Amino acid sequence: METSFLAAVNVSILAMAVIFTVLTVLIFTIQGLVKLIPYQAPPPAPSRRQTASSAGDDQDNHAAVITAVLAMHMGKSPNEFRIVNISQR
Amino acid sequence: METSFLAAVNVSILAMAVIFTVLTVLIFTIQGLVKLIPYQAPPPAPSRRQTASSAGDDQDNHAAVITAVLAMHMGKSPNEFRIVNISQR
Amino acid sequence: METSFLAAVNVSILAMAVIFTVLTVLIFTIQGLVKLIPYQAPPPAPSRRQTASSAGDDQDNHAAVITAVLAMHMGKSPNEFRIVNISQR
Amino acid sequence: MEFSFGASASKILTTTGFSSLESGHIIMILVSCVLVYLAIWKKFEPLLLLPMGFGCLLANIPMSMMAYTDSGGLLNFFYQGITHEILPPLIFLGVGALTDFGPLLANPTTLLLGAAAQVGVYVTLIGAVLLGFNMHEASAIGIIGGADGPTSIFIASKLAPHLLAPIAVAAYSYMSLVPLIQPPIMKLLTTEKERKIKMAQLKPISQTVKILFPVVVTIVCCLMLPGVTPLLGMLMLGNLFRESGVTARLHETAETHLINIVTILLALAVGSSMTASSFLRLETLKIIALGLLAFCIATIGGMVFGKIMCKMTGGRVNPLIGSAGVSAVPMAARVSQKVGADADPSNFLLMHAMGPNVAGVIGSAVAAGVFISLFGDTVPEPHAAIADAIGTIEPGAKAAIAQVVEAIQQNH
Amino acid sequence: MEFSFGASASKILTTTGFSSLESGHIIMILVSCVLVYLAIWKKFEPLLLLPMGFGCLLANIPMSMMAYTDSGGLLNFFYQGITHEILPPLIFLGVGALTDFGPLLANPTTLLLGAAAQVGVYVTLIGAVLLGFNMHEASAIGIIGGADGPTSIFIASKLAPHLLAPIAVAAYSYMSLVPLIQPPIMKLLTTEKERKIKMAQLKPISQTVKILFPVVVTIVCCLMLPGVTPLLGMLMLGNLFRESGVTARLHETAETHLINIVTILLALAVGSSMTASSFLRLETLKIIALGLLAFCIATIGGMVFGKIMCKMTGGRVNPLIGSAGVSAVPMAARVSQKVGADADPSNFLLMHAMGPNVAGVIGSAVAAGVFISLFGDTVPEPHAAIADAIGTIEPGAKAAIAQVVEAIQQNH
Amino acid sequence: MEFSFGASASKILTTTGFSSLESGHIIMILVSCVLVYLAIWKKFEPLLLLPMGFGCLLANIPMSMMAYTDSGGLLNFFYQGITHEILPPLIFLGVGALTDFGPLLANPTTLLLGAAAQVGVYVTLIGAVLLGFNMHEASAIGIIGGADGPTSIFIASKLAPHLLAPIAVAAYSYMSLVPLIQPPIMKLLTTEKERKIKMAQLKPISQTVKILFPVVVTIVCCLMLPGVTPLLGMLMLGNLFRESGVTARLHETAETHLINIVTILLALAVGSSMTASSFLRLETLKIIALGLLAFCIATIGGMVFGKIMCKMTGGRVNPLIGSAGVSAVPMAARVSQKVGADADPSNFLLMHAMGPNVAGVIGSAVAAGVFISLFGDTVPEPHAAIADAIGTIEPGAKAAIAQVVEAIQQNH
Ligand code: NA
Ligand code: NA
Ligand code: NA
Repeated sequence: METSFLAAVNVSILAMAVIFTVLTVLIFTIQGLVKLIPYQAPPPAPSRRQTASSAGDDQDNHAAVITAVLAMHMGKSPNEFRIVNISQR
Repeated sequence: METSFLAAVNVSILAMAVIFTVLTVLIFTIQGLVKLIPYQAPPPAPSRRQTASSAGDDQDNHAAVITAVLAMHMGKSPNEFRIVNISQR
Repeated sequence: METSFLAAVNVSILAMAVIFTVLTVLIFTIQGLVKLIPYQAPPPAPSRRQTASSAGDDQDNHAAVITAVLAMHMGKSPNEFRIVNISQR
Repeated sequence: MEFSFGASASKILTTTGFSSLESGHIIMILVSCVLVYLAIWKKFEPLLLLPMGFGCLLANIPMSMMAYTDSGGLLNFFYQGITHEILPPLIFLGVGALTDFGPLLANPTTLLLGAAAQVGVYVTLIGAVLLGFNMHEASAIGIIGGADGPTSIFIASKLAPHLLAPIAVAAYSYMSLVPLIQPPIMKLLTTEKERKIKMAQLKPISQTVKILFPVVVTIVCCLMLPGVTPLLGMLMLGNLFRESGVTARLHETAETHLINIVTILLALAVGSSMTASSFLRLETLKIIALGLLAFCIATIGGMVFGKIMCKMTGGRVNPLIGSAGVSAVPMAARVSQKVGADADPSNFLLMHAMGPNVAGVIGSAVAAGVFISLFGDTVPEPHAAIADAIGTIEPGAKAAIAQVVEAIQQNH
Repeated sequence: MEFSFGASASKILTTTGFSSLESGHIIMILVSCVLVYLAIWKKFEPLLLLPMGFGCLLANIPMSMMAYTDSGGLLNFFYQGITHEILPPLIFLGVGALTDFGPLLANPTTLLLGAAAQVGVYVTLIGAVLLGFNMHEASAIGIIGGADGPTSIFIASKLAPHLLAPIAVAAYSYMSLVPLIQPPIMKLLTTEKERKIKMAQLKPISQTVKILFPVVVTIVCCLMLPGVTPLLGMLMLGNLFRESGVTARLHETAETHLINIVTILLALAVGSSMTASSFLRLETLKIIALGLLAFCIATIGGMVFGKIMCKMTGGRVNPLIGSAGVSAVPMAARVSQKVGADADPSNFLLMHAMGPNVAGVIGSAVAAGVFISLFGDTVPEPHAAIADAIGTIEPGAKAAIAQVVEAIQQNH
Repeated sequence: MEFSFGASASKILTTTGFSSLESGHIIMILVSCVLVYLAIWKKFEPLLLLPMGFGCLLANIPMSMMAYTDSGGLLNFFYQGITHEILPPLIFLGVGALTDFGPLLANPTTLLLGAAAQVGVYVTLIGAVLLGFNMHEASAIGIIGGADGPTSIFIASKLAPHLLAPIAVAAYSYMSLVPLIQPPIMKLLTTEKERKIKMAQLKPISQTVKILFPVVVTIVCCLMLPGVTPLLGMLMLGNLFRESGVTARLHETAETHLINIVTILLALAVGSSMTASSFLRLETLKIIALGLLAFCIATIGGMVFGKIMCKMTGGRVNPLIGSAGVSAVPMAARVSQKVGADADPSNFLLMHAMGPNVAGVIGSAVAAGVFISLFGDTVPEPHAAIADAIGTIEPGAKAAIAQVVEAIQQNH
């Protein structure tokens, strides 16, 4: 009992040391990464509301995707219905 | 042929007896269960139309889910479009 | 090297011959099929715009499907919301 | 190896399928085309018969290594899922997830209709014995009358694997033919007045009972007939996923993509067992005849018991729901509805027929359990342990290993 | 074989489950019902505990051949997926696909909270040794404190497969009990003032970093502790599917139907290992007690380190997020949020607690890696190669093969 | 075992990956990062190359037991799906479910373009032989020119498994590079006038023909070249699921979650075969060079035949659709569209190019069939039966069993 208890304590101390070592290495790696590659706010998208044409373009794309998805679900041709009303923020 | 025919008849009678026994036990068990735990009508849900605030809340939730789903389909950020027009019954 | 090169050339010529043979057989089979079973335009579907009731019917179907899909995503009962605004083309 | 033009050409010619094409192959390819035709244009259980027919087509292309006996071939791997009884229980998991036992719980005595329809199983068994099949084979053939594909495949693979192909084909074909087979029998056995009986609305069932039901069925039935646990247990687990309300994810997967994947594998595997040597036999014709008998007798059994229930309840049970006891969910229930509505268009029997319909699934699982109790090897043979472990081993190799073991024992 | 009525009837009677029903079976069936009850009505990790409890039910129906040791039985096949360490990594693939490591990346020092919570693993290990378990068993028990089901199952199946059932049950049960276990400890160890600390908003993280993170973790952690590669590697691959933005199809499958299918198989397999002989032992009670200890100490470990971080940052870290380091995602983070909001309703700790929460997953995977390094057989034993290859073989057959090989060697 | 602090620490140190890290591992980890980079940021077939690269990463972490040769390791299990030729056919099932053969049926002569593009396979084969590869290896390398991932993996695993990794990487990489490789060749071989040719609209095809097509292809092609049945048969079954209209459930599963699951397993398995010893060889460079040659020659083959068809039809065929015959669906067809639109913006070749594009898939499957006829072991070797049955067995164990059998035979 005595020896196995000591063994368990040994293993535990060692393991905690390894865990902290590994995770500390990981922390520094992540901090390095985050510093190297900082977050960049995406360029402000041109206000979509105003530029009707581009918004329309995008809306068409979205509508196409949704149409396809719904068509899949309905097992019908995408030609048979039309999506309206996705407003762009 | 004679013996195998008799064997088949024996097996058949026995098997039908077992089946009726098993299923009768099951019937009594179910009847017991149904008697023990009778059906209770769910309490009437509060009418949603009136409580505008909660409806708005819910609508927001729905819109969020749909937005997420569409975002997934479009491979775009959910910030780029907005769902309108889910009317609550 | 010499023999293996010749072997490779032999194999190549033979294989191309087999490929063209197999695919030519396939071409003739397809051409036969297409001739035997010509395309027939489906009978003109009754114009949907005019017959408002049938259009409404269809829209109901679509709405039901979408409702079910959304209900699945929201983990809610389909009775709790309503789809509007799928315009038929 | 030589790669002269002549040698290569002759190699290709001798390895075409034509070089070893036999009349058996051609007939089986035609059979496979018939199955595909029935699946697509007659809508005969297409989810099963289409891949099954296509598997048969692949298996009968000579030298394609796609028959179920071609060790190392693709369909042989799928076939392991039948041999080891893995695929049918997984199908039943999905079936349970798709099944609403509510109508059965609202009217539990309809379980007896599901029991009565099993008479088709036993009359067929006796018939099969009279036609010269042994007891194991006759049992596997009889279970066609259970009108449940996975149960038939499970029992056939356990008791008479050499008859798997015709049994599976017969089971699924007749299930599709239920709308043709049953109505004449139903009309013959009932009066116009009986067919017009309207049944009282089913009483609602507490969700708690719906949740407890699968657990109770598993305990009651599996304790009495342990052999059917893989089938019935998985059926009930699937239903528990459905009713518990806390495992929506698992429920959705079990009833859609999991059952679909398993269906593809199972149907291809069954198809791969439709080789000329296993299918083009007199036995196949006998099985197809017996299968029809099984469905007819099962329908009669259900109808007769339906009439008894009608009498005993003082005319509150429409005997037409008895025929739904054969299972073949949900076709048989729809047939009850239709025949009832033919007599009186305002008669709605569908929900009432769903009770015996799902009872039929439990009934034939129980019937399967009886067969396993009687004929199954619940205790594995002592020395086959090695052979079992390496399940994919072919007979030749099995013999070799047995020889090794024996030789050692002699040397000791 | 005889088929007289009497002989058949006696065959059926002797093959009912009742004929060999023992008290152990009955107790385990009750245990299984308790698990199903907890899963459905108490919502204890229902996705796992429901099929696990049902698997236990099936395994304890006598002669059903559904226990994990019944070679050739259905659940024995699923159990191979645990023995061969296939299912837990696939679960982790789905977990990775479901996990957003953003909060961890925004505040990487919270990884230390995930490390500190592992103290529960080691205190429990020491406790287990004191209660008489050997080192391998104690390690497997200790990892319950990691509060990660798949990690616990992975380590248990590797180091102490005979304890798999109680360890899995304890792990998932206590994960469900986190909302009850943690709050008293959290309140005991913090002052009202500490609980009211509001944390600064997390800074946004570049998508590139989110993509690089799984690759970096794999390289860094797996190089140091190769044994954990199957678990951690698959976790990170799932996350890469999620963040890369180019594998939406694979991401969706990994986080839905693939993880669902694997969950069904895994939970049934674990349930099938809950037999009377493996579960109704004093050890099970010890493990359940030790598991509770593990969760408590893990919570304390996280809290104490949280307080240290609070001090070192001059009060900018709310120590309540420390308890989330035990993992049990996302319950532990919600507990942090709730206890914080109890002190000050305007305090939103959820996102801050998600950092240590997902760090806890990595932390216990690393702890598992240490155990595998110390006790795992990374180099397979030389002569076990044959036995390994035919993995489904049962002990008797293994002995037979060993005997064969030995006999040959003596004859030479 | 000793658990003193020193002994434990040394055990951990000796079991880190660093202790046996070799330059080969480091280089392969870099290679894996390049693959992941190409998949994510260059969108090179990310569904395949991302998990493939990640599998390579895992396999090259020393002592992680994730290489394809590590018996009992996770990826070794997945690799069995390649060894036993299970995964590529299942991928093809999904590809068939995703493919519309309509454009091919509307213009069946485009099958000849799919045939002509196979010239890339054979020129490469000859080149490979000249570079010192043997006939089997050369065939597996040549098939890169077929521009079909699953076909390449299928043939490589059958004829030259030791070259699987570089062949798969080359095949998928060049498929992604089709938009860079093809246009210059296409412009070189056509005149401005030819590129401006507008093609007549495709005539509509009866749904019945679309349904019969997969059955007919299976019968015709597989009878002539039975070895390709697993690939071509499953491709056609998937297409039958799609076109039959009665198996929507199976179709949806085959084209989504089933193909996704199989893709994950397949790509990880291929990645696990990218070990230093199998990849860092002169042969890899040769294969990469030959692969580029294969794609270029295939493009030329298609273009030349396109020009012939243009001449023979009196200028009604735009030769640009010839290059689509290499398959690489749908990229090559898009390239045809783009190059055509560059010459005349009102020229829409996409649908016309889809014909040869899907014909290319059939074409390379047929080419694969020829190789299997010539070099495949359609008849398994007699004594390998045991070894086959226990497929996961490693070479050492195989030898042991052989030894056992031999010893017995001598003792007799
Ligand atoms: Na039935
Ligand atoms: Na943890
Ligand atoms: Na091609």
